[in-house]
Amino acid sequence: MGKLNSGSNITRVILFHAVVLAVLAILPLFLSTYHQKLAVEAIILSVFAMSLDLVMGYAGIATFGHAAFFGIGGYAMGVMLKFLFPSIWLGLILAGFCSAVLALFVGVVSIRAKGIYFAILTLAFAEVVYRIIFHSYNTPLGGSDGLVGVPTPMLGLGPFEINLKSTTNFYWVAVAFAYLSYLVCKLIVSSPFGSILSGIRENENRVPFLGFNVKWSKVTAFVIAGAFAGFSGAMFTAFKSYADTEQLSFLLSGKVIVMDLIGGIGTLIGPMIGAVVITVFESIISTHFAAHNIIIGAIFVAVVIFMPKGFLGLFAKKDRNE
Amino acid sequence: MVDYLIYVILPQVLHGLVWGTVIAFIALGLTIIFGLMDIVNFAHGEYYMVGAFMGYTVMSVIPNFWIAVPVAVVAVALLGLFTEFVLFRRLYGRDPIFHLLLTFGLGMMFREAAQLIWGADTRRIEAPVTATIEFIGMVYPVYRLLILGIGICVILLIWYVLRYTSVGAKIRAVAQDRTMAWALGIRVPVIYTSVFMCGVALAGFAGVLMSPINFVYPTMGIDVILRAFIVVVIGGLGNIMGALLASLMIGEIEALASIWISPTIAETLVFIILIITMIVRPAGLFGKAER
Amino acid sequence: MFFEVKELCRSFGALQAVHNVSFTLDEGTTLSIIGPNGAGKTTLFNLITGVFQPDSGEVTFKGARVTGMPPDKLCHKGIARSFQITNIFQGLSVFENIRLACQGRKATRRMFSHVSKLKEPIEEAEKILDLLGLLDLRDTRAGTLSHGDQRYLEIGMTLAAKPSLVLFDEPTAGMTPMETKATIALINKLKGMVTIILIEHDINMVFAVSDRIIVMDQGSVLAEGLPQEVKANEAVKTAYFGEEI
Amino acid sequence: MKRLLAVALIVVSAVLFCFQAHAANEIVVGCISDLTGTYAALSKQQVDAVNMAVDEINKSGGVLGKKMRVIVEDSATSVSLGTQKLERLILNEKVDFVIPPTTSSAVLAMMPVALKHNKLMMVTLAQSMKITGENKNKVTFRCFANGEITAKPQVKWMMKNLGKKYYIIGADYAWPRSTAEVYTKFLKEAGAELIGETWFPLGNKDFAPYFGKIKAAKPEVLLMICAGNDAVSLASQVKQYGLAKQMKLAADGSFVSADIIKAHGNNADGIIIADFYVDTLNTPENKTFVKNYLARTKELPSKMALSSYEGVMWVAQAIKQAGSTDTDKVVKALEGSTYKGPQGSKKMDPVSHQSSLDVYMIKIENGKYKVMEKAN
Repeated sequence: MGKLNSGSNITRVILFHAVVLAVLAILPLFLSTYHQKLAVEAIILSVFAMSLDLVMGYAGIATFGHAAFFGIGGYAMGVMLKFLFPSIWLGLILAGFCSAVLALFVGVVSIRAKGIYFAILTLAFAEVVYRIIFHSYNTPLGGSDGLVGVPTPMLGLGPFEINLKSTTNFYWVAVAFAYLSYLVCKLIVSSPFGSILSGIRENENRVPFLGFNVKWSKVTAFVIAGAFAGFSGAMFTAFKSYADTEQLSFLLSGKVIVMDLIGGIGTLIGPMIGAVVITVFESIISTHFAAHNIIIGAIFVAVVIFMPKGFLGLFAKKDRNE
Repeated sequence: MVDYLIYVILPQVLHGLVWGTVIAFIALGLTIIFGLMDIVNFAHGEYYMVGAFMGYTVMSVIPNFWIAVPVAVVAVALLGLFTEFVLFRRLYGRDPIFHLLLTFGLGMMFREAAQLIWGADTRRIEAPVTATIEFIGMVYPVYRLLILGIGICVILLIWYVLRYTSVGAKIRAVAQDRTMAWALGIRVPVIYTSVFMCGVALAGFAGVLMSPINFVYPTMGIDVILRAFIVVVIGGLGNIMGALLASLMIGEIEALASIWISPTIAETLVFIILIITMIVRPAGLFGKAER
Repeated sequence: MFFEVKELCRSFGALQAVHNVSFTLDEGTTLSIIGPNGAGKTTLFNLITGVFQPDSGEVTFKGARVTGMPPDKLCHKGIARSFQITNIFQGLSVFENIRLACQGRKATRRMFSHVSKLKEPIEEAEKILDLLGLLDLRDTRAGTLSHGDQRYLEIGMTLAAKPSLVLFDEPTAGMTPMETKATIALINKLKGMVTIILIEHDINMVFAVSDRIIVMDQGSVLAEGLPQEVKANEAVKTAYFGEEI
Repeated sequence: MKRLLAVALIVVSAVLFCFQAHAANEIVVGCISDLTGTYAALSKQQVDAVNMAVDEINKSGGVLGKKMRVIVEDSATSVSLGTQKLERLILNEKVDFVIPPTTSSAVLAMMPVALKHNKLMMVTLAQSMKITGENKNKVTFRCFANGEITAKPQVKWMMKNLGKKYYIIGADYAWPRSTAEVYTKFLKEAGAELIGETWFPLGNKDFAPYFGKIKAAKPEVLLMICAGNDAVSLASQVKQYGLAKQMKLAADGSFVSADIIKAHGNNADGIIIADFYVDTLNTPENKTFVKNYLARTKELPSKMALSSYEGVMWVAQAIKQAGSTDTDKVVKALEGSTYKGPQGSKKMDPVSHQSSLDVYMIKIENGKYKVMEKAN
């Protein structure tokens, strides 16, 4: 990390970011509308996967209920756009707020539990949320039918307005959204706060003796991750025009863990790649093979056995001292 | 008042007891496997499913339930042996999160494979006993009481094996301190493999036994796994007695609560109980403090 | 009084791990606590640093009551400790270990700015690495260091919080004689700059660095005094030195 | 080696990803089906029936001189995958119309997508009232029954033949709830007394705890609303606990639909349903249909299979009539049109886009459907 100081490195990093962004920006010109749509979905989910990495990869807290924040964000956006005010910005604010508040509550209540117990607690909270919304039949949320028919509004940027009904426009917005989220999360993990999180991951018992409050550091990380999950859920709803209980289900919580592990945790960019790979892969495999779950399941198994550090781990240089 | 007690409360208590035993059956293997090797087996429900399908297959050749049960149990144990030997063995000592990913993928594969082999239809296995008995104003199927009986026997057997036999002592030693046990000459890999086999075989056993009540279909594992997890966690992961008591508790709470409140709320209540339990006792109701 | 422990008690079930322990400490002095294994030395440290809550008794630091305060608050007040069993961040580099420790003192300020912009902690961390002689290893993963270097790192992390009172729990545990010598030199260098409480088994080291010595046995204070007084104490001799000297 | 494998995997997927079949002079049917998950069994019937309809059309010379072709996509009981597949079929495969899956929530989410791309959807399995009710749109039609169509004649028949005190037990999610609302509405209108309701969670395994309450309420008729494995479990436990001795049993048609009738065995005997189709329907058209379907799949057709078959046939008829596959023209042709299929003749409501259907009162006997009478 200390190396980030040197000038040539910064230039290289900036150059690298610029190239990646440029490639992402011109990509839709080569993609059909359907592939663009798939890409938007994958990009939005990549932010979700990245948000989990904050708690799982950096703070070392496993959570099985991350979908709750994604789903709540989605419903918040849906309610905002459909019933309150057609503004993506307000939707994002509401989504981030709701998810963060939920994460704060879940975090404060359950942070005392460690390891797998914390994970199960978050699962239980997520299931309660899922059930409440699933059975909210006869409310505007639509219960198991989901909140459908969410309108797609214009995205106001000062004097400009972007028409999000165009998939290509939404694609660019999604790329910007993901990139900004990445930058913010990158700043967080390379801040003093991020160091505390790595400290907690490496050796939770020592951290308080260095003068840090472990509980609040963890809760803060959990809330930040929850808020980002909420943002991505909100974008998902804005893009797909619906919010469904599926977005809250424990199967999605499981899937996002898989995305992170496949990409390689503790790297931020790894989980993003993992999310894109899984989303695209699932789409392809389910179209071309009848028994697609066997193939996807086998890939999970193979990743665990052969690539424990995830996809990024394959290409990373050998650890300096191993 | 007395009438209310006898005709409303008492039958519910019985339902809760039977249902609790059923949950305990599935939860037992889960908790034993976790207690010994720290594997969070998300595919446990799929072993349960395979057990049921094996029973179904045997029944379609030899229509005798009491032959189907042992064959299915042995088949699931062999499947357990195979998966442990080929997959789980490579992961011992690694973060439990990898077990989660592995079993998550394995579960997907099993479900889809079952659908390919047996098809997606719901199958039925006839109960070997179809009689019912009258019991405090309630007609009660004998088969359920039979499950209750078998369940109690199996639980006693497990308890006996773990507590009073030398194998049990070895297993407990490995669960306490794997390295030390190994140094003392206990062959840890053998213990791991056999306990994993027994754990999933229990799930398979539950699968066949339950199939006359719950029927047989590829996604049946998903329907039970969450409930089993809750029970295992409330009881304290790895704590067999805890899992048993928690199963009975959850069975009774659900049965009794449904007298007064909607079953869906009763089901959500189970999760809320889980949350409260873990806040008050973060290592489970009957668990030791942090491991 | 700079630091005072008054009638501290704690039992685990029937075992009285620490029983009525009292002592005082002047600023800038070094106090060693010795005693056989299981005498309650580390438990005493754990009570002082907020790992366990005492059953009764009081700890005061710079005139303020700090009994049972959580470790992070104590750290802000200026009390830091090291551990008997190496307790470092294995997966982070040596430098990151120390820098993390340096930034703990000022808890929340600039919590979200980039770490490479934290001038003060970085400079301090480098100073400490220099003091420990670990500067060459700064980018090495801590988990791959030799045992002795890990012990140094442990000490370094404790010092990084710039405490005014340091509790060292067997800093030389598992060190080679050469390394032990270097550690004695280091602690001698620290003497006067900070107040030190030291748990140590190496008797030579204890007599080389201590101003006062407390001997503990079965949870209680057996003897207290200047090094030579303790050396002369008959009770101590039979209980402790009897076998070792 | 591992790197090489990983790269190879990416290359292969990239190739597959870009691979597109180009439709030339043909009419393409997109069939989205929940082939994995809870609805796998009946979704297989959906696919079989759609294929069968298309084969028959092609054998008789196609539509407008063009052959028809089916593209099947698995939506795996997932809303997000369902909408994704719909977009793929519309945008990449350029299908001409779509037969959507079973899951109501997925269909509801797909409807705005279809409308946006102006692509016709013929719903043949999803039951939610909202599809042709509050959420109806221009391009979505349904030839499957909704609760209202079957509930009305069933309530009339039950009031006459079974009794006046009702108890409803059902799974707690949107479809059974909305169906129950319809029943309740008609029951109230007919002057019946609804003395209790129990809603159990989806995937429930043990129903015995609710039976005490039901028995205590002493209803004349127990009306059961759920489907799939829930229905199979509920029926078997209702039998085991001898509820039939104290009350009459009635259910929504899906409770004993053909995908689970074999699993029911004799447990469902005596249950009264009202439904628009069962395989034992005694008409020559149906006999031919059942024979062909049986020959093709070795299974008896369910109402889902019939509906999917008729759905494709009906759209094909509308395309013929419109003389084009242009969505606007086909929609015009479908609205108010009539179609005569194996099940009988029916009319598409021009406003709600819900097809009318003949409804029959059916009793389960020996694990088979016995058609008692036509009810409307």
